[in-house]
Amino acid sequence: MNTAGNDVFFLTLGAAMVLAMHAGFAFLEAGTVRKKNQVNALVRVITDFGFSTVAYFFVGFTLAYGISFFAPVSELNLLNGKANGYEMVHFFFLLTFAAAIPAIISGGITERVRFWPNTLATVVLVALVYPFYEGLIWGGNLGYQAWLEATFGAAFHDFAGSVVVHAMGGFLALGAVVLLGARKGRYAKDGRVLAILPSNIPFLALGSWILCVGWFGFNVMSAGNVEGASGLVAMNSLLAMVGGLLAALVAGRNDPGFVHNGALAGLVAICAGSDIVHPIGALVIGVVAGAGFVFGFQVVQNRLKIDDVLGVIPLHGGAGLWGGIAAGIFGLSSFGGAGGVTFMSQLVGTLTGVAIAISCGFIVYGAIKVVMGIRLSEEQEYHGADLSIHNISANPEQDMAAH
Amino acid sequence: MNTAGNDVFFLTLGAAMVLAMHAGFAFLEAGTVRKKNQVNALVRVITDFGFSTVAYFFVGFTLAYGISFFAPVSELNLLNGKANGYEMVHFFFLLTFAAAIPAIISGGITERVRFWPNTLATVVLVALVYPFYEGLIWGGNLGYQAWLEATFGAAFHDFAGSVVVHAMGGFLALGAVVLLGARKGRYAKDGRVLAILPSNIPFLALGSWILCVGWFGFNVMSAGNVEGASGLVAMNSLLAMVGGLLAALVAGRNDPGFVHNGALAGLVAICAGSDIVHPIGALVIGVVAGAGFVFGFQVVQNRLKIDDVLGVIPLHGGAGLWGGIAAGIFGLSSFGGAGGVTFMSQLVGTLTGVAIAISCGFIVYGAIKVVMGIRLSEEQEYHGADLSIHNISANPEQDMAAH
Amino acid sequence: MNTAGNDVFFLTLGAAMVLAMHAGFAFLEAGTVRKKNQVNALVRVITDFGFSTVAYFFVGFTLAYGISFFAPVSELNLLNGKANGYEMVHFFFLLTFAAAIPAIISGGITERVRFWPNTLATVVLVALVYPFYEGLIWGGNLGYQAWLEATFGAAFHDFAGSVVVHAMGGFLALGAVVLLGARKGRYAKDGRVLAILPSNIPFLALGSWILCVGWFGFNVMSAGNVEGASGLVAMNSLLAMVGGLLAALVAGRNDPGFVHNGALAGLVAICAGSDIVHPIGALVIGVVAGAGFVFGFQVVQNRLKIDDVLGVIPLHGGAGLWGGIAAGIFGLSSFGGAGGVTFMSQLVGTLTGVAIAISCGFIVYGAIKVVMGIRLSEEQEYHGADLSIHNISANPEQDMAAH
Amino acid sequence: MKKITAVIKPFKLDDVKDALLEAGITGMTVAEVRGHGRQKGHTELYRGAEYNVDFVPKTEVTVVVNDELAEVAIEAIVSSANSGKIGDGKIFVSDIERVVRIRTGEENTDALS
Amino acid sequence: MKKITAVIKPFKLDDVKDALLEAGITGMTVAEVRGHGRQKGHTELYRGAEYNVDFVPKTEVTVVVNDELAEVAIEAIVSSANSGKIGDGKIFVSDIERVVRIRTGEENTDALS
Amino acid sequence: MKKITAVIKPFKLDDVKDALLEAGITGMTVAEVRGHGRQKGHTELYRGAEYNVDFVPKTEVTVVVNDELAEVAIEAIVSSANSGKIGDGKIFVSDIERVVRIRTGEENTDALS
Ligand SMILES: Nc1ncnc2c1ncn2[C@@H]1O[C@H](COP(=O)(O)OP(=O)(O)O)[C@@H](O)[C@H]1O
Ligand SMILES: Nc1ncnc2c1ncn2[C@@H]1O[C@H](COP(=O)(O)OP(=O)(O)O)[C@@H](O)[C@H]1O
Ligand SMILES: Nc1ncnc2c1ncn2[C@@H]1O[C@H](COP(=O)(O)OP(=O)(O)O)[C@@H](O)[C@H]1O
Repeated sequence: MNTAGNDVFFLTLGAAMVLAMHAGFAFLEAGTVRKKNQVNALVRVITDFGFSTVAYFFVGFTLAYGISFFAPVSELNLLNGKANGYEMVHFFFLLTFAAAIPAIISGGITERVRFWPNTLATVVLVALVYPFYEGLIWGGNLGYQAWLEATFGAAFHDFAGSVVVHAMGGFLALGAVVLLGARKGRYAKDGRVLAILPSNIPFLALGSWILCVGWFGFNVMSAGNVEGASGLVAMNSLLAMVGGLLAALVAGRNDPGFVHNGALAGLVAICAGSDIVHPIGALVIGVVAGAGFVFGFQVVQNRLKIDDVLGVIPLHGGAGLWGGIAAGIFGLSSFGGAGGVTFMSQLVGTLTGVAIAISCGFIVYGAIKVVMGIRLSEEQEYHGADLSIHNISANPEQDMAAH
Repeated sequence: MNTAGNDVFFLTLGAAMVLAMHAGFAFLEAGTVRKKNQVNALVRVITDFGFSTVAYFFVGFTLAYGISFFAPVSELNLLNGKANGYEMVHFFFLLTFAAAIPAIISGGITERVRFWPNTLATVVLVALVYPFYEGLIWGGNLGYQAWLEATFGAAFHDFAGSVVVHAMGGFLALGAVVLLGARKGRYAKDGRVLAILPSNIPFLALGSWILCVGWFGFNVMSAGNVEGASGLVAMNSLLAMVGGLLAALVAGRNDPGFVHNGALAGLVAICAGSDIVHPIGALVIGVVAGAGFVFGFQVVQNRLKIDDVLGVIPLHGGAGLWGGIAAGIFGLSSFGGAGGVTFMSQLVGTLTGVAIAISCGFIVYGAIKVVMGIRLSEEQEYHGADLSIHNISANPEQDMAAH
Repeated sequence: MNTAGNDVFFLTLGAAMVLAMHAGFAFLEAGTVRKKNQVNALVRVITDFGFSTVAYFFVGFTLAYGISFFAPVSELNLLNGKANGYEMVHFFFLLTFAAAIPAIISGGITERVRFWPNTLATVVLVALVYPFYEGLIWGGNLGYQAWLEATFGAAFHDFAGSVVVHAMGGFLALGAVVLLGARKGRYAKDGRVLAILPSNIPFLALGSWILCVGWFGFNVMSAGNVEGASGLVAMNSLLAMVGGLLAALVAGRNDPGFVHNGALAGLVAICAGSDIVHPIGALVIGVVAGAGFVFGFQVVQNRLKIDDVLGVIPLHGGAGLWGGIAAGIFGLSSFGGAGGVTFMSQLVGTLTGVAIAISCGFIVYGAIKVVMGIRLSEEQEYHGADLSIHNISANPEQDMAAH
Repeated sequence: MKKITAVIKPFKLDDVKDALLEAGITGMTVAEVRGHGRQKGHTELYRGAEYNVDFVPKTEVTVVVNDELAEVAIEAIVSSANSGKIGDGKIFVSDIERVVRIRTGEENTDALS
Repeated sequence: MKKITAVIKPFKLDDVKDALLEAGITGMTVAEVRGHGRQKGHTELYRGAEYNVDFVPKTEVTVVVNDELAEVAIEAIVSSANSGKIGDGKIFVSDIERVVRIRTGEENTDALS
Repeated sequence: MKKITAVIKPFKLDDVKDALLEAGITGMTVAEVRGHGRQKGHTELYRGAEYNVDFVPKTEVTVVVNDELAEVAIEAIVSSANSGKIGDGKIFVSDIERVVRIRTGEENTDALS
């Protein structure tokens, strides 16, 4: 039996499932923004995916793992001594994670960001920033993990990317959102917070569902090969998702956006420790993440007055941070977990990621803002990104033509 | 080669596909109800899934199979002598079936059911009622299958749950729908039947498509391990689906709702015998199920005046019942089937399930009705479950804000 | 380890993913047509799938591969000496390709085609025309491939059907669209080309996303068994998709329809050579396909005045043709490819397919037009196919009832 | 002839239509509008942030009748659209000089019958 | 000045617009309405159950013109909106006392030209 | 009493509403309409093919006021809806004979207060 073929099969499905998650990001965003920005949300997510692929193929993946794809096909098929072109589908799988970075940020900056400056940020983040931290944690680069292990007794454990992917994306968004400023009409001069209502709850729910389902590829296939496939990872992902959605149901008083995003908060938080925590630990992690998201959303928007449209800072940032640390608690064998982690490594590893994310977010978006500007003109924002950038609306027949 | 890893891979995909089916249930329902109840349909389906998980994790699964998950992770990973945490992904897979019970019922009781009483019913059904019959049939509990085998020469064969899941859900809905009463405006005092039109055919179609695709996980992965994966199951599912949709096309005179639900009727009916009937038998089973659904829908709604909104009683109940019995006909080797079934066992096993479902439906919903009430107030129903329960509509920007 | 079980698992997922693509076709079409034709688009795609299954089961598959399914189940499970009913899931997988033929054509003829005449065409094409060419190329029938190999040094290489499926479908549509004539109001008498705007960009995008994700089943699972699963195929599909979408973004000036269809153009073009070209070759193939689609779309519609609603002639026809030929360029080892192809075989094989498609398209639709007519009456077209054929609109509650 | 325009609560439309039909008035035209009156807009909360609902959905029913039917029509509307709650709406009456039935070219009373 | 309000079949709007433009009338305002008249609502069947379509979709075209143009406008509408079938609609003419162009403050005839 | 109907640019609605409220006029009814005037329809391109936008979206605001308030209302609308650009819209004033408040049956001035 050809193990490599089976592993290619395994990762192809993982990659396809996480690719599908990008459709989920697109619909979650399209449903949450106002109708005049739906098309832009959809186009931005898919083109960000495209630019991410190019950036990660030519630069990012090599930076993180030292592998490149410039040899002839005959060699590529056996790269790293693995048959059936395993390394290529491995690239595909990891790319779908890398491309989640702009997809996450997208939900924060939507409805007023300019198209090409955002594309430039995407390229920089996926070519350089994300792979830097990814390489540190998953590529063993620069001796960072070795140092943590030597210092605290265990490396930083982030099985499927609570921190590497989600906290990174969520906190990169902080700089972007702050530098961009709030949408027109979001905060009144007298300090009141004005609501901007979502356009389409079914699209939002569809996006959330696609993300939830794809997430089982994100987590289970993070094992990298069939040998490592783990029922524990599947079950923990399930329980954290459920914990998140039920907690958000209660904390969010039946708000459909909170319920559907609460499931995602649970899934964000379980990535790191899904292979080591006990299922009941996973449920608790999810409950905290879901309730924390509802709470964090309101703090960010209403107290801090940061107009993070989809709430990606609490959702991916907050829950990712919590997940990184929680793996250092519920992963301990004293909590029924599999052990092999220490709280300190989890704390330090997580905070390192958050620090990189926050600083690079301000640097990258700040530089682009200075050089070319990142925000639509007031008039473009008023007419909506759909007409301003794409020259078409979400329902063109109905909105645009003579009847 | 690690077989356990491969089986975990197999069931993870099966579980993910059936998880996706819950999104299908959500959109099928959201598209069929009136617009003022779309949000509630979506939220109810996902939260029912959440409560089902908790109920099945702590009670139901143990009841059906005698397995629980309270040991430390190191033991869970090897539970039942199976490596890679197989039993946990097995739980996940079977949970997605268990959670189908409230998802099925949901389509019948939608547009007027109260939120929390419904949640309570979900918990009781998934913790107790469903696992009781499931354990009887699939868990070998109480010697029921042994008795059937001794009496009629074969155990009751329900490969993927035509009866265990679908007839159970469909006939549980009977009590719920009858006790709830029809939607306001559905039946005129003078006896006329008034139509309440669906809100969104594309959402309905999307739901149906998701269910169709996911169903191949439902059926094929019911083998439980890769060793047992069967091309016959895949092909039979295909042909029954096609038979159902084409028969409903003709019987339903090109009604899009009938066509898309007809495919599901075929799939419901083939679950039981998909591993033993001949492909042409599967086609016939599907044709009967699809035409029967169209016919049954109109009998239930227009003759019996039971306001089963999505037609879940004929769809899951009727086609499930037919599927259980049909496996005892087309599964016989005289019909080109694989044999190993008897008509009597199929009949008795099926009717047992239906009887349990009908009685427990009335008992559970009846008790809840008495204790706390199950129906929205007239005013809440008039304004719609979305505004009444969730304080938001399906298109908030358009419906709710000042422009 | 049971290899057959694993291969059944492999193809079941491949088949499920390509089955899902049909939902993609349905939504791509529903989003692009006018609102009054959405229901018809959805129903036509799913019923075409149904009729295709029947036609391919009873006739087409046997024609292409000489295999039929009339033996008892015990034999079917071991057909062709393969265990676990492998040949049956193989049928399922290949059927989902065959059924793509009417799904592709559907996008060209939509908004004015009659229902049953179209169904008849579907049956003829999937029972006879498609399997004829499929058998020639993939079934080794009539010695065509042997002749190519003898003449040009290599057989015609079409790994996943750029030509066998896509160019075939796209060029079959030519005859259908031309014989049907343009939609009322598409071309003014004075020669101006009048736009008919799409109804729903999110549905269009959803369709495209589903197609993109499913395509990885289309391509990777074309290996037929796990042994042959190839990371190269996965990566090449990814890069061609990305190339297509980015090129269409630029060439189409940010038009959301072009971007989302551009990804598909890249995927169409990579099918043929995905197992042999270098990833960078795949990127180039995708770029050419994406830009070519934008260009070809406008030529077909605005110059040639062929009212191919979704642009399936350039999308599947044009990009498929390009893909067939491109495999003969970028597949060469001098371009870093795996070799084993010759330009001439690719050219001849491709043009043969295109010639068969164009001629059979005119013949089949021409005959049906003469015998029974293929176009809705002017009044039916005016009211829309939804009301005319299905007696219901896309949003019945809103459009049809008294409020 | 008189034009009687009534701005009513949307869910009263069926009752108003029935009342008019009973009064022998079959011609009517209905439009969806939004209104502001005593029943003012109000402020709602979404996730802790405010939004204004400045206008309330209303339905506008217009009937053009012969002078002698005006009183009957107004009474039919008043009695059927009245829920006794704020926001029940208003009726505006104005003069119509001429009515033409497009199909036949008939005018005035003939056009209205 | 006169206000001419025509309730027509929606698919006739293009023809009516063209006819008015030809008659030299460029100012017009259009609204989607629903109507009930000789062409009554009707009962349809969905899956064996009834539902009422009480109102038929109509389009309301309003033009305000100087008195001397009223006749021309009415004729343009009658001839272009006429399909000879029931439900073609009606034209209502009433008096307008004053017209103001918002942009310039011009009034009456000036505002209309 | 006077009926003042203003066809304005949709994004000016908030300003007009505020101006009217400030002028002490709280009753108003708003409808979405489409208009054609000096600001004509135009031809757009979609993928190289033309389509016409014959009508421009407009908002119609109707207020019925006592005669003495008419001038105030018109001025409030003119000043708040004016952007100085073509398409700002028009105001039409006509006579209203009678007003009835449905809830109470009050008439005319009482019904408007
Ligand atoms: N002066 C007015 N001019 C135009 N429309 C009015 C006027 N007064 C009321 N309306 C319309 O009538 C509706 C009901 O009026 P409101 O004052 O809220 O109710 P009520 O008269 O029952 O107290 C308003 O929402 C508005 O659409
Ligand atoms: N008396 C009326 N008042 C208001 N609207 C009317 C009146 N009569 C007819 N209408 C409008 O005109 C439309 C066409 O009228 P109808 O009587 O059906 O057609 P016709 O006049 O061609 O016989 C109706 O649907 C309604 O909108
Ligand atoms: N004569 C008219 N009759 C009815 N509506 C009119 C008339 N003239 C203008 N309108 C309405 O007013 C809107 C603005 O008119 P327009 O002539 O474009 O602007 P302006 O008066 O500022 O030049 C039009 O779109 C139309 O809805």
